[in-house]
Formats: sequence, C-alpha cells, structure tokens
Amino acid sequence: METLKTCEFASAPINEALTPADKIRLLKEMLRIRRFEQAALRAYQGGKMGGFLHLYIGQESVAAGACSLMGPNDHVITAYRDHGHALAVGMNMNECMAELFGKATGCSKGKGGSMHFFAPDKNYWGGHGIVGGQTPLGLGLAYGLKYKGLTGSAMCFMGDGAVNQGCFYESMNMASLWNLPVIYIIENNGYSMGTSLARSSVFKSCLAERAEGFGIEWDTLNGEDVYEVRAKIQVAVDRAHQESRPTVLEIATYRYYGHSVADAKHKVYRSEEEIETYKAQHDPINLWKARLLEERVLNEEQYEAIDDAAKKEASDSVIFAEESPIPSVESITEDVYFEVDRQTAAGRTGRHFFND
Amino acid sequence: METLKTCEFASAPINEALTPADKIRLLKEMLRIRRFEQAALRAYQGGKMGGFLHLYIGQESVAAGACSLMGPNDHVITAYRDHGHALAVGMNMNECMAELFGKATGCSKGKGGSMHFFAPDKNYWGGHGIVGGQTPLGLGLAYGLKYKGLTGSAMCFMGDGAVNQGCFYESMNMASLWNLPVIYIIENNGYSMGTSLARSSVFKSCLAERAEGFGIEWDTLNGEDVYEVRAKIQVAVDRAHQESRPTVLEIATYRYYGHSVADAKHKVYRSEEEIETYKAQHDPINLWKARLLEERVLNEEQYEAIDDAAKKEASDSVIFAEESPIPSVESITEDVYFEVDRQTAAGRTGRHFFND
Amino acid sequence: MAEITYREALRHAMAEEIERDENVVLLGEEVAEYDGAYKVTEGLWKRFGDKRVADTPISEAAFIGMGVGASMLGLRPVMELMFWSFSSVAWDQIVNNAGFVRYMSGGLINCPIVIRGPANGGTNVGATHSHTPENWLANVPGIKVVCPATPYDAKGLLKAAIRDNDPVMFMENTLLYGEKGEVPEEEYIIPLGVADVKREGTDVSIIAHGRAVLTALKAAELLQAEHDISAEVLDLRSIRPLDEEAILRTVRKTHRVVLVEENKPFCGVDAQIASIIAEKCFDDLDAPILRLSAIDAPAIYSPELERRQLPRPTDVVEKVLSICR
Amino acid sequence: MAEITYREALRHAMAEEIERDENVVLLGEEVAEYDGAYKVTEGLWKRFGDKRVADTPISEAAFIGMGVGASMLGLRPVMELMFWSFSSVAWDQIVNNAGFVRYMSGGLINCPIVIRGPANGGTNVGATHSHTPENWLANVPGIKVVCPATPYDAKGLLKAAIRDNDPVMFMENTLLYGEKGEVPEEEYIIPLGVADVKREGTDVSIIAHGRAVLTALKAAELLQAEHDISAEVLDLRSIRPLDEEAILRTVRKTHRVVLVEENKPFCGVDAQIASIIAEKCFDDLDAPILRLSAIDAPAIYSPELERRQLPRPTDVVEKVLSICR
Ligand SMILES: Cc1ncc(C[n+]2csc(CCOP(=O)(O)OP(=O)(O)O)c2C)c(N)n1
Ligand SMILES: Cc1ncc(C[n+]2csc(CCOP(=O)(O)OP(=O)(O)O)c2C)c(N)n1
Ligand SMILES: [Mg+2]
Ligand SMILES: [Mg+2]
Repeated sequence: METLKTCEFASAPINEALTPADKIRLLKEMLRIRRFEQAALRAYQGGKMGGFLHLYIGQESVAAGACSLMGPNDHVITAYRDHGHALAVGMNMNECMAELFGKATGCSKGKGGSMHFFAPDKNYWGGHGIVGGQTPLGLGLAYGLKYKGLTGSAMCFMGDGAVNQGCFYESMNMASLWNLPVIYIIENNGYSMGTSLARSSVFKSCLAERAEGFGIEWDTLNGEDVYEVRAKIQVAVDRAHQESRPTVLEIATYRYYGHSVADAKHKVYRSEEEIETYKAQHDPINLWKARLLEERVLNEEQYEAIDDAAKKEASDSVIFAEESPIPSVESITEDVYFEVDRQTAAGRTGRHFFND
Repeated sequence: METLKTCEFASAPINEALTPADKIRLLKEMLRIRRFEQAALRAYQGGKMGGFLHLYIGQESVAAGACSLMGPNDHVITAYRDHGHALAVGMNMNECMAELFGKATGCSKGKGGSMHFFAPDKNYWGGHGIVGGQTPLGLGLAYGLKYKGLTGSAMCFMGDGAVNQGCFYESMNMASLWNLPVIYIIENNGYSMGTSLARSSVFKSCLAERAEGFGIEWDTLNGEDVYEVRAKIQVAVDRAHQESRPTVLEIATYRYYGHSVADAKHKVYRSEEEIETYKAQHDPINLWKARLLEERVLNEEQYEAIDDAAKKEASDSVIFAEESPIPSVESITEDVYFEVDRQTAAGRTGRHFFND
Repeated sequence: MAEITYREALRHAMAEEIERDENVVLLGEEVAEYDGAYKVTEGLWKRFGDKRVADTPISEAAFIGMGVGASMLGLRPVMELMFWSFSSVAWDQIVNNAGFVRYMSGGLINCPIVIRGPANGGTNVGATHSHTPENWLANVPGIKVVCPATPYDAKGLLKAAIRDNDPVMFMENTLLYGEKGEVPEEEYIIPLGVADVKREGTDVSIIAHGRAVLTALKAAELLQAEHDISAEVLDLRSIRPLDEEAILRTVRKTHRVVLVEENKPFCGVDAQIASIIAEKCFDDLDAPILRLSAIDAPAIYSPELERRQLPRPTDVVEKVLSICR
Repeated sequence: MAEITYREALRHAMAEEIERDENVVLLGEEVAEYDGAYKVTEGLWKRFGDKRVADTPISEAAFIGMGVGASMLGLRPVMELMFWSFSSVAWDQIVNNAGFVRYMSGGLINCPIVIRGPANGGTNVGATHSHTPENWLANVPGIKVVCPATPYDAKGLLKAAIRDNDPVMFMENTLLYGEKGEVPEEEYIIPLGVADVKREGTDVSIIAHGRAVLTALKAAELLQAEHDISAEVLDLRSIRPLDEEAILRTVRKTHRVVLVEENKPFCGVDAQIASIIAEKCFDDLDAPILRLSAIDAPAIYSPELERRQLPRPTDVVEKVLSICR
C-alpha cells in the first residue's frame, strides 16, 4: 500500500500548493464547525430543537481537510453526524441552524433535522440516519460519475461502528469489480455509541484492512493533522480520478461530546482522562493553529478575529433560526412526490395521499 | 494458516481412523446423492414436481465428506442446493423425494419443496432459499451450542455467489468477536447462476481470504478428494470444539448440471469442454472409487452392488412419492403457528388467520 | 395490432426508453449476458452493450442503493430484482433511501428509479420466493407502486414509470410473462393512477390488481354464463397513486363489491380499498364488501395446494353469489 | 398497587423471565453495559451478567438471524432493536427466517424469539427513525405482533410473548417509556389476542393500539365533557392474533366507529380493522367507518409539525363529531 511518511505530509504537493489564504481558510472552516455546534448545543439545551444532536466537535480536521480537496466532480455523502461535512462543503450556518430548529428556512425545510442535511448544489448528498445505509449511495454517486464520463470521486464517510453493516462489504466488492471512484472514509473515533472498537469489531491491523479482501487499496491516517488528512485523501482522489479505482481510508479521530446530546454515559464508557488527553494534546484546531503560527501564516490576533467571526456567524444563525417561520401544516405533504409538487400531469392523476 | 500437504490428507488422523466400512459408507453416500438426484431430474422432466430443482451432482464429496465428520453436537445448515447435505446427514430418500413431489409424506410435508429440506433430529437445519440468508442462522446455531455449554460446531454451507451478501460479513465479525464455533464452507463451483466468479467477485488469492480481515482462520481445499475434504474440515471442527473459534473454508468444486433444471444456458456461459473435463478428470465419485480400488477396500463387484442399491433406493423413493397422498387443503394453514397447531391456550385465543 | 407477450411488452418498453433517454440504464442479476432469469431483458445487452445493460453480483442492498445514488445524480436506473422477494435484503435502501430522500432533503433531491421484477406466488417456489409486497410499499408515502395485468398495460405503465421522477416499484408476475395480448406499434404511455374497467357490468363490481384481474375476468364470464350475473371488473393497475374515483364510480354503479388479490389478507391492498369504500360508499352499498385473498399461510410449495391457495375463478364466483342472491 | 413506568414494567417482565427460564437471553445494541439506549434494560447486565445480557455490534441482520438460529435450538432470545426502524436492515431475517422457518420445515422447527424495541414517531428523529411496521409484519402469517399501550399491558404481554413458542414482534414506544401506571406485585400474564376495553361507552367506539390508545382516551374525555358523547375505547393490544370478537362486540354496541392509529394510512392496521367491520357489521353500522392516521407523509422532523402529523385528541373528537351529530 502506498504510504507517505509523517514528515512528508506538509510537503506533499497538494499541501505545498496551499497559499496562506488557503491555510487560513482551513482554520476558519474548522472553527466554523466548532462554533456552530457549540451554539447548537446551547440551543438544544435551551429546548429549541427536538430529536437527536450528534456533535462532530473533535473531528473537524477530517471534514475540513477532505472537503478542501473537492473539485467540481467530487462528491460527499455521510452519516447522521453530518454538520461538519455540511459546513465544510460550503453550506451556510443559517440554513443549517434553521434546520435544527425545524424551521421553513432550514436546508431541508425542517423536514430532515440534524441527521439529514443536504446540499446537492454543493455536491453534498447528506446526512443519513441509518448506520451504513449511505455506503451503497456513495457507490451510486461514483457509478453515476463514471456513467456520465466525468472525472470525479465520491467520498463516502462512515463511522467505526458502521463497518459492521453488511451493505458496506457488498459495496466494496462492487466498487472494486466495476472500478468505481468511491472513497470510503472511516472516521474511527473509537466508539459506536457506548461500545468501544474492541467490543464491536475484530480486525487485523485496522478496520480499513478489510478492504484487502476485495482487492481495494487502503490506508490509515491520523486525523488530528490537516496536512496528513489532505495528503492521504488526495492519494485516493487521484486514484479515483486517474484510475477510477476505489479506496478505503481509516482516520483516527475523536469526538469530545457524547454520541449524541442525550448520551449521559459518555464519561462512563470512556474515562474523563482519555477525553482530556485528547483535547489537550490532539485537538485538531489547536494543532493547526500552532502549525500556522509556526509557519508565520497566522498570528494570535488574526486567530481571534477568525474565531470571533465564526462565533458571530454562529450566534447570528441562532437568531436567524429563532426568527424564521415554522413550516406550514400544508408543507407536511410537500416534497413527498416530485410530480405532485410540480403539479405535472402525473402529479394530478390518481390519488397520492390517503388521509380522509 | 494451518495447512496440510496433499500427500498427507490420506494419512491425516481423521482419515487414518476410517475403517474399510467407513470408506465404503462414504462412497455409498455420494452414490446415494447422485442417484437420488438423477431420479429426481427424470421425475421433474416428467412433470412430477413444480418450482426449482437445483442439482448437487458433481459436488457430492463436499457434503458427504463434511457430514461424515459430524458428532452429536455438530450441526449443518445450507442454501437451496440442499439435497446432498440432506442425504449426507442421514435423511432417507423417501421423505426427500416425497417433498419434491409436494406430498404429505415429504420431510416438510410438501410445504418447503426442493429448496427447503429440514431434519432437526439429524442436526440438519435446512435448506434456505434466500442467498446468504442462512449465514446468520449458522451463527445462531453456533451461539446456541456455546450458550448451552456444548462442545460442537455449526457447519454453514454457502455458494461462491453468496459471499456477496452483506450478512455474511456481519456474521463473520460476530463469530470472531464472540468466539463462536461456526464453520463457513464456501462451495465454490465457479458460478452463481450464469455469472462466473470473475464477473461477481474481486478477491486476493481466494474468497475465503476475506476472513482475514475479521481475524478468522481460513483455508482452501480441493473438493474432488474426500480425504482432503475430511482432513481440512476436521481442522476447523477441532478448532470449533477446542477453541470455540470460527473458520472459513473455500472448497473448489463443480456442478455438472445447470444452476437449476430451468437453466437452458448452462452450456453457453461455460463451455461443454469445461464440463466434460471436470467429469472425466475430477469426478469425486470416480476418484474415490479409484482410491478405494487402489487401497483394495473395494472391488468392482461391490461397487456395482452399492450403486445398484442406491439406484434402487432412488427408484423406490419415486414410487413412494408417487403413491403418497397430496396434503389436505386444511394443511395449508397448519404449521404456521406452533400454538395453533398444538391448540394451546395461546393458540385458542384471538384470531390468527384472516380469510373471510 | 400485433399480439405480443407481457414479457415482450416489458422488453419493448425498456428498449424504447433506453433509446429515447441516455440516462436510462438496466441493472440487475443476470439481466445482461444471461438475458434475464425470466428472459424479460433478452437481447438487450447484445443490442445496447455493457454500458446500458449490466449484470450485478448477488448484492441487492448494494446495487439497489447504487441505483438510488445514481438516480440522485440524474440517471434513470431500471433495476431488476430477480424476484421481488429479494427486496427483503434491500429493504432499507428501498424504503429509507429511495422512499424518503426527497422528503428528508426538503425536495432538493429526486429519485427517478424504477425497481421491477416478478412479485407473485403460484410457481411452487416456496414461501421465501413468493412475496407480494405491494401493500408494504404502497404504505410508504414517497413511493409509487404499479401492478400491471396485461401486455398492453405492462408496456404503457413501464414507460410511464421510467419517465416518472419519483421512485416506482413495478411488480410483474412470472405467470403472466407468457400471456399474450394486443399491443399497438405506435408509442403510448399509460399514466400511473388510472384504473381500467376491464369488463363492464351492472350487478357487482370485482376489483383486482395483477394476475387476480385475469381470475376476476374468468369469474365474470362464469357468472354471466352460469348465473346471469353481470359483473364489472375494475383493474387498479396502479396501487399508489390510486384511481379512487374509478373505484367509487363502479361501486356506485353496481352497489356490490368483491375485492380480489393474491396477497395475504391481513393489511393487503384490498384492506385499504375496503376501508375507502366503507367510508365513501356507505349509502351506496347493498351488501357487505367482501374480500378474497390468498389462503392465509406462507406460500406452500406443493403445486396442487398452491393452486388452491391463490384465488381461483370459482372462489370469486362463490363470493359474488353470496352477496348477489 | 405500585405505580411504575412502562419502561420499568418491561424491565421487570424481562428480569422475571430471565430468572424463570435459563434459555432466556437478552441481546441487542447497547443493552448490556450501556443499560440500553432508552434504559429499558437498565441494571440487567449488572444483575445477570454477560451470558444473559449481551451487547451486539451494529449488525442487525446478523444478530437477529443469530437469535433466530439460536431459537431453533431451543433458546428464547429477546432481541432489542434500538428502534424498530432498524428492522429494515434485518428484514429478510425477520420475515423469511423467523416468519417462515416453521412452515417451510412442515412444523419441525420452532422459533420462540421475541424482537422488541420502540416503533413510533413523535420524537423528531426524522423519517428514517420513525417507522411503525406493525401492519407490514402482521401481514405475514407465521408472525405475531403486539403493541402495548400501558405499563400493565406492557409487562403482561411481554411475559406472554417470551413464553410464546412463535416469533413475536413486540412494539414499544419511546413516548410511553416514561408513562406510569399501576402494576401488581404478583405475577400475571396477559394472553396475546385479547383486546381491552379501556373505557366503556355507548355512543361511539374508538379503536386504537399503542400510543393512539392514550390519544383516544383523552378524546373520550373531551367528548364526554364537552359534547356529552359517551365513547367506548377499545385497545387492540395485540394485532396478530387479533381479538376480532371484541371489535365486533363494541361496534355492535355503539353502531359507530372511529379507528385511530399513528401509522400512515395506506394499508395501515386500521385498513384491516375497517375491512373486517365493513364485512361483519354491515347491518350494525349507523355511520361510515372513519379512520384517523398520521398525516400521509414521511415523518417530518420539525417538532411542532410532527406533533401535528400524529393524531391528536382534538382530531379524534372532530372525527367522532362528524358521525355523531
Ligand atoms: C442500522 C442502524 N442501527 C442502529 C442505529 C443506531 N445508532 C445510531 S449511531 C450508532 C453508533 C454508530 O457509531 P459509529 O459508526 O462509530 O459512528 P459515530 O457515531 O462514532 O460517528 C448507532 C448504534 C442506526 N441509526 N442504524
Ligand atoms: C438474495 C437473493 N438474491 C438472488 C437470488 C436468486 N438466486 C438463487 S441462487 C443464485 C445464485 C447463487 O450462486 P452461488 O451462491 O454460487 O450458489 P450455487 O448456485 O452455485 O450453489 C441466485 C442469484 C436469491 N435466491 N436470493
Ligand atoms: Mg464511532
Ligand atoms: Mg456457485
């Protein structure tokens, strides 16, 4: 398997090509994710939303690094822990926060909620609640790209628990058999809900190695370093673009909060110390900030300004969400059928809904 | 991975322990399968049955060899190509043929048909029509054995096409994680219906190697030689009994007929020559017969007698099936609910069936 | 007009749509090189090549999900399930992804997929291979369900389904593949959501879908010939969208109704039809609404008994007589 | 009698059955060390240990199938689905293996499994997490389906389900877990197939199951207080087997009926109930059978709207008034 040594990540061509502005943008994207989610958490605790809220905090470098590699035909799809990817592909906080509040101005008009963010115009295909269920969809995006003759890729993110859903293996086999440019990115944060990796999976050296049995290239990487994330994912993107071959990547990362906001036990199934160690020594934002300070691309003042902007964007988005209208009752039956919404001939023929 | 060299198969302890009578019994079991299926084929062509008929002919050494290793707590489950395993665990031809004829005397009272033979009293759990669907059931048998504190194994047979059903991977992970004594035996006959292995799967050296990613021991073997089948499966049985660990085995074998009797194209997707070569050089019955002749355990006369007995048993079973009664119309709603069949209090409470 | 089989009608529909729209692609097990397990796609791979017609591994969850993903990008995949029974291993992809992705995205994403294949009992392949999930799928808002009974309908409805921008579950029947019927040379489309009066009558309405329509028609002939009862036969054709008006119209005309389907009774499609009629035709009915479904057990293998398990024309006649005498 | 929650009632039922029968084992995601995602199994792992209560990976197809296989050997697995919605990835194992193995084996094999977990909307978790598949599963002969509405019923029915020798699909509701009710100390069992008149009345029957029973009871109070209408509320409790006699009895008593459920309308359980009543109470009805179901769309996330999507007491009142005036 192709690998790059740690020292080389910063000097990988894809990272060498970064301008100072690019590097700062990466910082900004990570901060936007963190500040957005912190604001969302407060709003959740204030009773402003329902359902689940799965925070991505701690894992920001993965989505920010990966999505920074996207060209016009590179697509992203993920699971329910989807705010980070959504913001990283360029969604604005307003539509995302409004979605959490269940408002008509939300990205899914209040229909999807936290687990179901979408922005097809930004090549972002969600946000999927069923563990592993997005893996065949990622395959389909890659198939669609190839069918259309486009040079692109489909990055399909998933958790370390999701690897135990069977459709992932079916998808790997098909991706390899048909030479489809899908990149499965396992964000291994060590836990699926309250179950540690060791209690859910058996593997050789890592989960990604399971790809070996399907003739698929795979690699592991440390998610705390944006350079490493970008360098190694770019290898997969190049493989997708140039050879139309799949890749499976496993990224070591960590979530600071519980599985969801409702996870009261997250300091029982893992130690406080474990969490604090990660925050202190492996925080991707701190590490990237330190890098940029070291590279003299950034100074403290600039950092504060960027962070303040992210915080302001987040708090503004809360106001936007608060002030946005609740969707109308009629909207419950909108967006069910395309043909009905557009009132095409097909949509006007026969009965589609069955109340009364 | 533990392997045995070819020359050692005959002298593996499990084979050394075979008496001449045992060896002849193995021949007899294989011949019983072949003659049973040939009779079934004729009856099918004569319009005596409906649905599918998937013949096992060519693969007899696998079921006969494997099932000859079964002790009191070793269990077997397989897919829809299930006649061979059924006879090999000791089912009689009458109940099997009657099942094909849809008669009340069939092993499943005419309810299951060719794909759904069962004999739980002989540790035989079917006969399953949905490709791959039996793999979690095999896991469950192994789990049940372990739960009950029994030293046993669950041999779960499957095809080379079935490896692309996701639940197989989920099952492998659980088997490995929970140390369950299941043995997945892939009968690789080179085709899933009209699709060759190369058109359905990508793998490294073989399909069984996919087990590597789940920390499971695996091996491949040549199914044409009964000694090899027994020697290598015994390794897995020992592992199950002694370590309560799973194994994945892949057995090279071949089916002489089409996927099912309805498969008109089976000489299109594979060459006549391929079929004839296998029959001429790799037929497991011929090879075993030759061995036994060579070992002077058998002579031609005895062979004929055994074969004649198998043929007679088969033709008698056709008569038995012909003469057996069709199940009653009332029986359609029997065997749906245990409680209703037994007319327990639960079975007599509330409405269970909804015609009229 | 030429007489062709139901199978050919389906094949022609697919061929025409492949030619018409470059985004149409056929995928499934054995659909290409093998010409289809039931020969529905015979010749299409030869004619249109690997890109437009391709064989998949036995991985329904992955390939159905793949089709859904591709449809989100604008392809129009026509996916064959060798049997609709095998939808059981792709259920999540069908219901949650095909069915809900438009809704969950607030209408940003469409899923113009067709999933097709046979959904029927009666061929002695046992309980695992004889599912008729039209009721389960029509329960799901976001999904459309079609069950054609004749070659003419099969072709016109399949073309409509392929052009439809919503996910359409298209349920065929292996026992109908060889049935012949008149199909015009000229292109035509049958909109989803339009039922068809397959036989006019005045004394009783028999409402059916899929192969049960043929059973109903045979019953109607027997009723006419032997009992002088004039039965109207309404073929639903499409389950969702549903032509409710046609249902109400025929019931209000005849005042008596028997519902026939090959599914199991509990919560079958006809439970829904009955509940609609019971509510909306309360004052129009001169007799209770009767239902005839498969005998309520898993599909039995035994050929003789499976014939008995599914509704027969004589069973329909009996039901009708019980409310027309 | 002590008041305990629905959650505790379920937990007590499982604890008692674990103690009573060494073959009972609880399996599922997070049921053991984490005490259950909804804390239904809280404390059971500590109390009974690894053998009797175990956490599975996120592999529903494998672990449900494993439970089926183990039940064939005589174990009585009680499998938790964290949400019944996740049955979509184990559908084949549930329907074909749990549902049909007894039939396909001609009665040689039993499958005494219980699959349990919450099946409900109303908690703003979106369309993928809000399935109510009682109608799909009750469609399958071979499967039993239970939907308790109160702590008392939850305990008695779960104990009956665990002792039952057929596969029982046990559907709970996250919105009910915290509801309290009286539950006796002494052991009791509620047989499957017995409905319960939760409130006597004379003017109209409201038939419901699951959480809709509470909605119906609130509606009945409003009807009494504000409209002087005496509504009888029948709780089906068990969907299959079904207490058809109780249904017919209440309809024949009140001559008017409104059916309420939280499922989507098309082919919901109440379609079946309506079709039974329409056939068997044809001469008893003084008004059309009305149904009230969830608004016919995938479960919406927006909390305010999801409250609106599910039947509310006032919606029931409105339905009742439309046939009682
Ligand atoms: C099929 C299915 N089973 C169970 C769940 C419930 N569930 C949601 S997230 C989750 C844990 C997933 O862990 P992992 O894949 O590691 O992702 P992470 O939460 O760590 O991002 C579970 C069990 C689900 N949504 N879908
Ligand atoms: C889930 C599912 N998909 C498709 C089928 C149809 N089918 C039956 S057997 C078969 C081929 C299986 O091939 P393999 O696993 O190699 O077994 P073999 O027939 O060679 O013994 C197919 C596609 C099925 N029964 N179940
Ligand atoms: Mg994780
Ligand atoms: Mg094969």
